[in-house]
Amino acid sequence: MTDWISSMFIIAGVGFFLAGTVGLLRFPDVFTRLHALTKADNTGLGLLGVGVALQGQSFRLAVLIALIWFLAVTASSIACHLVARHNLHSEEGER
Amino acid sequence: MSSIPDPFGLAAAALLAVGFYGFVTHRHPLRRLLAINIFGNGVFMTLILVARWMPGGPDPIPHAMVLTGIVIAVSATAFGLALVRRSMTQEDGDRREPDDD
Amino acid sequence: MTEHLPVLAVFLPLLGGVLQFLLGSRGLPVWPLAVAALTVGCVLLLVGAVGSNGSIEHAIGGWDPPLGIRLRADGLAAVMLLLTAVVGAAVSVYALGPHGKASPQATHFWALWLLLWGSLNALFLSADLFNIYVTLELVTLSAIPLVLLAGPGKTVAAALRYLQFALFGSLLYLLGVAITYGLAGSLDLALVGPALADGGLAAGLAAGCLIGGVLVKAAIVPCHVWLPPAHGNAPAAVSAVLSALVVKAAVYLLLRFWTEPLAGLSGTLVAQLLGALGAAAIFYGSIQAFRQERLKLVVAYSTVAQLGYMLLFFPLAVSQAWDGAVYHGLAHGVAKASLFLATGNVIAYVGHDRLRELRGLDRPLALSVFAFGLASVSIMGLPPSGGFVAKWLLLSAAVETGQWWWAVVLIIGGLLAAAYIIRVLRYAFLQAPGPAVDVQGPVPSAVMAWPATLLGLLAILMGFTAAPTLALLGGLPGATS
Amino acid sequence: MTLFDSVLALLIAILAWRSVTAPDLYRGIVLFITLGLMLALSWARLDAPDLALAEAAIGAGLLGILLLSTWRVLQRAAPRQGSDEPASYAVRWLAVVGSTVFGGTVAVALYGLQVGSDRAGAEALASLDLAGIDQPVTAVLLNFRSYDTLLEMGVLLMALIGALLIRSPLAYEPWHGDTAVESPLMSVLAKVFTPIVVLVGIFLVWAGAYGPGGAFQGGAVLAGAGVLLLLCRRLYGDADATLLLRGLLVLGVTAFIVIGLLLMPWQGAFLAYPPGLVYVLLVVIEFSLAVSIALSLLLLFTGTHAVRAVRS
Amino acid sequence: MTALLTVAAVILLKLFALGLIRIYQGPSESDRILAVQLSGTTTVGILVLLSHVLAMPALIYVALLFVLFAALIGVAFVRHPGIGSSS
Repeated sequence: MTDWISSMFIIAGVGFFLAGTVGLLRFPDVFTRLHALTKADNTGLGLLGVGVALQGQSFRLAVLIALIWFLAVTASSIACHLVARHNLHSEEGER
Repeated sequence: MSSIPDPFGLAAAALLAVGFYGFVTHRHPLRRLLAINIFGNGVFMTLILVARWMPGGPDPIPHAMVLTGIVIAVSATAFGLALVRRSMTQEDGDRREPDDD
Repeated sequence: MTEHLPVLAVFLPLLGGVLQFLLGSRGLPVWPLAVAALTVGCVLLLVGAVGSNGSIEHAIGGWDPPLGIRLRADGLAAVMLLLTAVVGAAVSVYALGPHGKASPQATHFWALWLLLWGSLNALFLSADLFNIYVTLELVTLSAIPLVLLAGPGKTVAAALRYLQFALFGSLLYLLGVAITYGLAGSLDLALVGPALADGGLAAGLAAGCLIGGVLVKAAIVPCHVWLPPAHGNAPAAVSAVLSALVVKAAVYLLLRFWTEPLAGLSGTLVAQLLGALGAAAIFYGSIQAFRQERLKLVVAYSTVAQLGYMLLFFPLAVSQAWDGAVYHGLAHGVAKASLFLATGNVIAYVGHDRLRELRGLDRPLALSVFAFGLASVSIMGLPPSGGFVAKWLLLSAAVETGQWWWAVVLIIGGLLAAAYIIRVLRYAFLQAPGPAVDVQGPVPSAVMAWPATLLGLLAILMGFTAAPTLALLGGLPGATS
Repeated sequence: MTLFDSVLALLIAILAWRSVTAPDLYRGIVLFITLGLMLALSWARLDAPDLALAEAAIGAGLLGILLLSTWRVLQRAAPRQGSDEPASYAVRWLAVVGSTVFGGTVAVALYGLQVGSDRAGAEALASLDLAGIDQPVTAVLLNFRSYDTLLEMGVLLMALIGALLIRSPLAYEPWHGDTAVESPLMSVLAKVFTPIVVLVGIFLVWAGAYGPGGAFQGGAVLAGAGVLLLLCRRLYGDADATLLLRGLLVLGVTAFIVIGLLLMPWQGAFLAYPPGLVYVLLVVIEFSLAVSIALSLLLLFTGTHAVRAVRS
Repeated sequence: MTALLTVAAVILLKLFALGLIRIYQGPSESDRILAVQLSGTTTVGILVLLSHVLAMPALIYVALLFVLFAALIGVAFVRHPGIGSSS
């Protein structure tokens, strides 16, 4: 039962990663590509983490994975925000 | 006794070859430092492979050597980057003289 | 007590340098001089002990090889330690002139110089391939900042180039260490020999990487490009140390490896190749030295040339060649340190070192010019001097083994050295009237003039001290005679 | 896993190749950072989690950030200097041939390497209970081959002195176009991330005694916390160092040497620890090393003698 | 189960390889750094999977370090340091 649920989570997670990468490659400009990164990837990572935590069956592992996920979400949203601002400003500045 | 041929041996050789190529062909000091670091990673991978091929578990001695090597490589590179910053932002136009080779 | 001396020889200067960095300019110049004096004393005791009892070993941490690292003071290590102590003492006294006053610059000089001294001792005493890699990096990374002390603006390009070559060379060396460890399962110099002698491709590659990496560090043609700008622009005391000791350390490693871990390698072709590199270095360095317009660059290119002589050991490879190559290293170290210190005095006095404008220096700088002349005798290999003894030994080795072409190289090299030295003397010192002056400095004080002179005298005296020194060295390792 | 390994090895080769031959500097740096990610993965695959940690923290992390910052400086100082002149055609072809031969030789030699079981490493694993510490790599670093580690700290110190002598610090100051400074998220980053980074760093130092981790990985992560504060303008590089700061910089190497020298008369060898005290001494040494490594790496990053907190 | 995790890791690695196209093509500097962030997240995902497959709990810490340093790289990209006045 656990195996089954965990497999579903992992497959879904990989799916989100796939979507994120496709977005990164296919979306037309920086700002739309940002979405690929912040949304799809972090969702994918979260699902993957849940799947592995279910497999691992250890409290410590679950906490660590949760911490990683939290930090990844925070880090990528902040980083993307900063890059977006930077891009906006440098485009104004140069062109 | 024998080593298992695994793809990482080729990766190590590739890192070494590419690093060597970069060191020879680049003139820009920062890019040379990058090439040197890539070469170094090839050396480290060789060490790790040697460690892994020991029967009875990974050999800790090459691992310790790699750790020492990484710290040395990074501190030397950081020093080199400070030199690069200095040499490339110098106002008095410290032109590098053409090599005699 | 005796078995602790190698440790003290490394850690007295190393700890002294670290504490100098910690204390800043407090304690200058008493503290570094005291450390230098202690180090010299410790090295003399160690050399004395090696002379009377043979080699001394110290297993660090009490772990014997192959698990642990061994310090080993044998004959070769002892003579190199002695050279370092002699040149180090002279340079420490000389440095009281330019770096004696308390300042951030002086703090950095003394800290780095003591650290470099400890690193060199560590390198000469190490008997472990990987540990030698770490000590090589120590030597390089204390030498490059010393070059920068001349003022970053002038030397940054030279330092950058030096760093790139040094890093690449040591990584190549490390690759050799990695493969050697894979083959031998050990890093101790005495234990890896059999595995490297098996003649397979991996052993050949390991030996090639070890030799190649050290050649890059030793500034042997064609890897010499970093040496002249680095040695030619550093402060005088630093140039002396770099030319006399730092590049010598790399050549020392070549001799060490060839006679110990690589002794089983049947490498006549490699030996002739190394000899050819040496010959190329002699010719190229001498010709370049002849063409330079700056005194310091002449002396720096002379180092490129003189290092080549030590490589002539490899094709000759008999007892006399061993003695000759090592003694050449010692004699050149002393003479070259003297030359650089004397040159430093010239620059301190007239503010530049453009050869054609250095006229009539013999009157104001009599002592330094005298030192330059004495050291030049040894560089040219004229009797009676250390350089003469060394070249004589190499020459007789060439005759003994019937390889007359190396004798030709030796003789032409001597003539070329005479040519560039006499050119300097003619331009710089024997043409009246006085020199063109950029920035008139004071006449160098006694602490700056005498170290150069004493080293110059020693370079001559070494023509008479060959027997005890070579007895300490103890003959070609593995040779029956 | 063979498929995974093959893809990974192929990616490493491609990334290295692209990084070296990238047409501009920035692309080279970015690809180099990505190469670091892949290297850490491959080292995890090769049973070396310690080294994966080190690569993540030092190789890809700190070095990547330093490369990016240096690139920014160069870009600002010499904007036209986009790229370097490539080497001549002949040189490049010679280099291609030379490096192919070299790489091929290495590959053939590696695959022909006969690794025996009679090795120093086997002896190290067998004498672990004498070392006073269970984690093999830490035991080698701090006990069996502690001399290397001690000298390596010397290398770090000298690289730092060299960087200080050059006087080209990285100065993070506001100027036109530095849009990140006024972003409110910077303070979130400083407040949320810094404590976590510091905790992870201390944990890694501590973990070195029984699992992957140790003074180098932990020290590098602590240095990362300092870099984070610098980037968020909570810290700035300063010219004057206090005695305390210098003391912390040389703490690791000094503790090592002093402990070794003091115990030498009793133990008969340098850096030999008495069996009863070995664990305590190693923990003391490990933490002093970590402090010195963290500070040295941070100052190597800024290129200044000291860092100070920004008073707001 | 391990088989599934392994397959997932291989797929993620291939996605990483696809992301490299964006790093190489750009066109802007921001695009490239974003692609690096994405490959960082992918690597974290792979590490989480590997830690279970290889039974190496330490890889979780490697993943943690990558997350932390990915944030730092993002910030370093947008800051423009200068050479400070000589100290």
